[in-house]
Amino acid sequence: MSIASIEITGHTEAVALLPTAGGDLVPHPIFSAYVSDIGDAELVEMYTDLVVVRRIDAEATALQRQGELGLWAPMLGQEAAQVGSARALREKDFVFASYREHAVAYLRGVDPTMILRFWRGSTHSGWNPYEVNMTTPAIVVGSQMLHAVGYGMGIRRDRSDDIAITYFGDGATSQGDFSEALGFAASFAAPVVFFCQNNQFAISAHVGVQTTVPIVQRAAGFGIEGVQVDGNDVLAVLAVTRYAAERARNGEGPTFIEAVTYRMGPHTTSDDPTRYRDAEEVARWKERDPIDRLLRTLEHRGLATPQMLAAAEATAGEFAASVRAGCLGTVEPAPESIFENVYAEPHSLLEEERAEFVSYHGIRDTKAADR
Amino acid sequence: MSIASIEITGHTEAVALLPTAGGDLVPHPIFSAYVSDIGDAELVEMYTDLVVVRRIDAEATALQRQGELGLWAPMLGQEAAQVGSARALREKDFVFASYREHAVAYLRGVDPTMILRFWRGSTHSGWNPYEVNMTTPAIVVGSQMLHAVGYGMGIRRDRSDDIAITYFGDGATSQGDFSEALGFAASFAAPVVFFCQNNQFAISAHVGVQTTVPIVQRAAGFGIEGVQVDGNDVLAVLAVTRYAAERARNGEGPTFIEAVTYRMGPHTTSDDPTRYRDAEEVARWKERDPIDRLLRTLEHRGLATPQMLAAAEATAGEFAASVRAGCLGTVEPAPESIFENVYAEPHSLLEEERAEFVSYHGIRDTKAADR
Amino acid sequence: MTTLSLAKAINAGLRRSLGSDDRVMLMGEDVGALGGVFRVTDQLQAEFGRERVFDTPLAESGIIGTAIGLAMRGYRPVCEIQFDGFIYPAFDQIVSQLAKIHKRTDGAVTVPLTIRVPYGGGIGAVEHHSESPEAYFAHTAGLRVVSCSSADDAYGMIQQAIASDDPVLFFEPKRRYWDKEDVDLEAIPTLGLYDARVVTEGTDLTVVAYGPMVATSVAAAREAASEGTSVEVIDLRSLSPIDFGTIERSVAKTGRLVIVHEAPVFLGLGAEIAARISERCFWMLESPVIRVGGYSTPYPPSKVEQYYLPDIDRVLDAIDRSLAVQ
Amino acid sequence: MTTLSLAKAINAGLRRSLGSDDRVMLMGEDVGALGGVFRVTDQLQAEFGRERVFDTPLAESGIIGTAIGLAMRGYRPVCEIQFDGFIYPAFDQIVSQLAKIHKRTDGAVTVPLTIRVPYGGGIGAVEHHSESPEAYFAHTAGLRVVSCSSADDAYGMIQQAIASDDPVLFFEPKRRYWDKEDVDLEAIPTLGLYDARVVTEGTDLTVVAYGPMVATSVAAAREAASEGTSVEVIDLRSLSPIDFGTIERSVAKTGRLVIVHEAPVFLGLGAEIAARISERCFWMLESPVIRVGGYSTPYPPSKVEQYYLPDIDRVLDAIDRSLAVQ
Ligand SMILES: Cc1ncc(C[n+]2csc(CCOP(=O)(O)OP(=O)(O)O)c2C)c(N)n1
Ligand SMILES: Cc1ncc(C[n+]2csc(CCOP(=O)(O)OP(=O)(O)O)c2C)c(N)n1
Ligand SMILES: [Mg+2]
Ligand SMILES: [Mg+2]
Repeated sequence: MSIASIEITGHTEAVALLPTAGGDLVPHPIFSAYVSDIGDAELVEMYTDLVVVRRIDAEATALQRQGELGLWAPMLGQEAAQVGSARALREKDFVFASYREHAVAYLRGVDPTMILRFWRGSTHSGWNPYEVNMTTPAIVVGSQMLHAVGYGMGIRRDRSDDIAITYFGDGATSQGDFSEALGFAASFAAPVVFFCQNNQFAISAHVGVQTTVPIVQRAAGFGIEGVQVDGNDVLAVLAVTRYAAERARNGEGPTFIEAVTYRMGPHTTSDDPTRYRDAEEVARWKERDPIDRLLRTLEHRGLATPQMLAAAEATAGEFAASVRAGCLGTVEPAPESIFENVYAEPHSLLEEERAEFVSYHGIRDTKAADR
Repeated sequence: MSIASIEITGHTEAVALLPTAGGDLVPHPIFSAYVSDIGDAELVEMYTDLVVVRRIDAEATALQRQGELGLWAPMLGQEAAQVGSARALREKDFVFASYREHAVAYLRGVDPTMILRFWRGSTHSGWNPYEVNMTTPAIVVGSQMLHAVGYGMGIRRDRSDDIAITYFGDGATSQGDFSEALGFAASFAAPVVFFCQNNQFAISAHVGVQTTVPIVQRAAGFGIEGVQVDGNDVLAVLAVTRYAAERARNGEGPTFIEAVTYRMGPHTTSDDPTRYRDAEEVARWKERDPIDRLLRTLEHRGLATPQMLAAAEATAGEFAASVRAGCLGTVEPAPESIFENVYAEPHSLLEEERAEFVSYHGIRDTKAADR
Repeated sequence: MTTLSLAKAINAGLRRSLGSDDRVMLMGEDVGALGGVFRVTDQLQAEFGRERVFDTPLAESGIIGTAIGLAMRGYRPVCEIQFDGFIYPAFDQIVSQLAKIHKRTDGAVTVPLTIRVPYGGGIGAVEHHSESPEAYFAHTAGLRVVSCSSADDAYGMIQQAIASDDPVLFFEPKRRYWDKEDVDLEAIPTLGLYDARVVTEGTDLTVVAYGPMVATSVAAAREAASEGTSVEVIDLRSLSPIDFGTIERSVAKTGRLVIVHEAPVFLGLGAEIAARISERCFWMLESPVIRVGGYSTPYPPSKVEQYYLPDIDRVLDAIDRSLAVQ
Repeated sequence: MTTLSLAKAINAGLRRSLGSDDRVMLMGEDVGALGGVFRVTDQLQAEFGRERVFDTPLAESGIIGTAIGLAMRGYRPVCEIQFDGFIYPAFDQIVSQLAKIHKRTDGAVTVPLTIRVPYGGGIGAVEHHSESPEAYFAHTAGLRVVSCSSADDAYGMIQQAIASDDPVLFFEPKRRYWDKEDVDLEAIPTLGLYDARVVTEGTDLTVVAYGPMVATSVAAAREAASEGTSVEVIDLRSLSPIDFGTIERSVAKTGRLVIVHEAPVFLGLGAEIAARISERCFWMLESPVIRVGGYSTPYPPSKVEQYYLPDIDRVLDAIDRSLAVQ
């Protein structure tokens, strides 16, 4: 590019703290400081989180196969990106997620059973966003970031040190709403963390269809700081998210994080990845598995004791069992629920329709009886 | 910003070739080469263009004041950005403009009278886009860039060395469609020049409302080269646009140009800029007038002879007179024209409505008669 | 009583809402220093500060999307869409988010957001500045859609819309912005936001209109009266929900109905009203319901807009055609 | 004759259009290697290459906006919107650009663009995957809107839509994608793209339906027949323009009309049909036109969608109610 043009330079390599080969943590001039409080106990906790959420995810996939769920969007491979970032948040911070942040929901305190109810088709939500400060699934790709920015504008006006964080994928970065969200966030210096899980795919479209340069570069064009992190390194993700959250709390405005990871499973249970990606690529990423990655460090520190591993498995097993039980025990909504919560205030037409609906179904039932 | 983040660096100063103080052209390591063919004759031609389009603009404003036009969007102050860029284009290149590119239209060969017909309210267009390879006004801010990109995708598939250029303002860069256009252009390496006239305002909103960093930086985030140019320097704009066009023709894809200029007049004739900007700012920019800027160089070269100046004025006067005459002589569309060109093929409902319309107006006329 | 133009009455209503509820915010393009291109928000930024009345970047989806976030944080944003034709970039945020969030969250989240839209033609504007997109929103469950027709009513309606816990699309008939009327700034609205109102009583035929067409219909009724026909004019006011009760009562009396709006007739509000009244008043109707409105064409260049827009003559013609059926 | 599912019939129609006109292109999310989430474009990229069948970035406005540019360059793009609920981000490009460009340019520019939209419910999907947005587009002048209901018809209709010089919204009833029918791959369609079709003849009552509700209505007619009622079922096929002639001829015979669609009744297609038929057939109608459709609520969670969607029983109930009026 000519010197008269703008060039993107500087260190764009993904931040990493957990060793890939072996040994102990890789020091980082900036980000190590953000996890200096993370000792053995915390690493074990995070390991347990990873194991638990992976098991919940697997159980959900199994339940879908058995016809208990209409659909499921597996997060297999993305556990570290979600666990690391969610652990950087405070209770009062608000999460605006997409539809794949099962681990984030779990860490916000959502009963995993409730996560499944959405995918079962029993509700459009599953939980009360205000009880855990996290929205329910946003299915329209790109729709939730603007909400996070507006919420952040409100935080700012409240002179509060809460922050908003929004999760989305690589594909979502192509939506106009995403860019508008970056623009509004910059213009209003909103305390928002944009957390992009670049899992390399938007259903069948490789990230290369969305962008020809690293997604993290997008932020700078809006005057927003961007950080790229190894999304399979739970500790690095925690550090980088804490860094972004701190900036937001300090009134330094939005930060964009690109967590580089990989969608190990299908887009959803109705997808067939063999049509668009080859086994080798998947195999290569399997070697970068986020749980193994942390495990190696735990082993290096002698923390990977049979007891610890068994305990993690046990916890995971309990959650899996409760999720299954909860799912099978779902009480489906009543037919009339269709008419509930459409409006907060009375609505003449809706009340009419509801009345007709109720009387009609009364009628039909008797009819059905004498048929 | 931390080293782990992306930083925008490099030479972001606006390219300039015409001296601001006096003397001859300022050499530029890259861009001087793109205007090496521009001699005295061409400079005089460009001067004449600037004078002519400014006069047409002034005449239109006057006609609006006299009630001949419903509205007018003056380009006062932006003449160099438009003349310089339009002169870099070939006949077969296609222009996707907004609503303020009167000078571009003039240089594409549009009869200025036709430009005014749109603002008079006599038509939604004014000319046949294919006759001059330029679209008619795009009123929805941000809507035209995607069309340019799609057109460019078509050019590429045709293996043609045509290019598409799209004009828009600083405000338009906040629209999601603009970012989507950058994304598609990059993804499909479309031969498109994005020409942003940053005239500092979107009606009353200063560009600072849209972005906290120079607009030119936006492009890099999409992997698109960006060049900032002094929009009041007609020669620099010509050079930079030729550079971008050349890249597009060579298959190097899109280029983004930010022409830094100033909207000297109101947003439109119904706007009142005194409500949102102060006279000093306007005065400061008056000193950077694009016509005076070129005139100084012409004077330095001894080209600003009374004859030349008089000739330019004369040409401008002729155009002004013909525009006025053409405007006053407008034949307004027939009432039934409402039903024309809604569809390319017959449409049952429209034909019914048209029939009713015609008979109704027949009826009403007689009625009116015996009232 | 103060005599105010429609625009100034809405301005006064906004001022009152801003003054009475600290959570109310005005946002949009040019609503700040400029006071909006129609000056409807004139002086409000000066009075309430840049935090409560502010200009946004030029992006309608961004305006509505961030307003939704503000509402989730507890605010009551009032968004201005500068012109009818510029609401479409926000369509996804309005239809898939604003309208559905309350239902999606099983009632946990309410989105008390008001979207002000100057709409309709008749002001000699360029393309995209004269449209009537209300039917798109009235067809969207989860939204409420209202339109004011006069200064006094608008003053109360805008406050009621802002006070509503549901999202409300507030359509303002831009060509009536300059029409003056006596407004009681102290009055508390007696009529509900979703009630229609009989503005002219009559016995021979009912005309239902809203927004800019109310004045046109009232003028037509006056002219009809001078020719001995008694026309009842109903100002619909709420387009979703529609106060069918008031229309039915009137039709029960007149047996004839004409519906007038600027939007294209095909699938315009008149379609729903005609369909429902034809069903419910099947035995009362003495002649078919007649719809008067825009044609199935894009809004035409302003030099011919008078041929596109319903006017007094077209309303009178419809009245004549209806009465001709015996 | 080949037996094909509706999805495969559309695939075959697309193949034929691609094969017969080099300017035809397919674009959208996942239409390439994956062949679309419903496999409607299966194998087409392999057969016609990445330049003519290609994946786009994930941005619906970008898809339609660039397709418009391609059309201006002389191409005939066929865009796939992955699901009904994801067409709204493109609403501005569709309503303010696609629909208006021909008129805006006084006919100089034509935009022969087809937008394929899998729509409707009944497949147990999550939010935004079961909507029926057709009325928004039918209300928009400058667009044409059609919906197929069966494999054989769809095969011809998609080719006609692509061949049209006007923009066409092509709504595909996703829940019928797997329904098989004999398709004559050599046949040249006899029926125009904008003509309705009588699929079941009858004398007592007329049912008008389109897309997914045609099969439901035909089944209801069969059941009604077994109870001695002769129901005529009309497949509307074109939602804009609507072939009112065919409906009027049927109502002239039966005197009774029931309209069925999945979209909300309020301002749905049924409103326009009921309004117009009530006006034109005022003296022929023996009972009020009845509309059967979705409720004024967002599409519900799939576990209760069967209560939201019109089904055979609800159609039969409407038929009974209509016949009850003497
Ligand atoms: C506006 C919109 N268009 C299309 C879809 C269909 N769709 C669902 S997920 C998806 C891909 C999203 O990819 P990405 O943003 O990378 O998130 P990921 O699924 O990889 O987590 C698509 C195209 C949608 N949900 N919303
Ligand atoms: C989508 C849309 N929103 C709002 C408007 C109203 N409007 C017309 S021009 C304008 C400002 C545009 O500013 P900019 O893009 O900088 O172009 P400029 O007018 O300065 O040439 C606005 C807000 C519009 N035409 N389209
Ligand atoms: Mg992805
Ligand atoms: Mg500007």
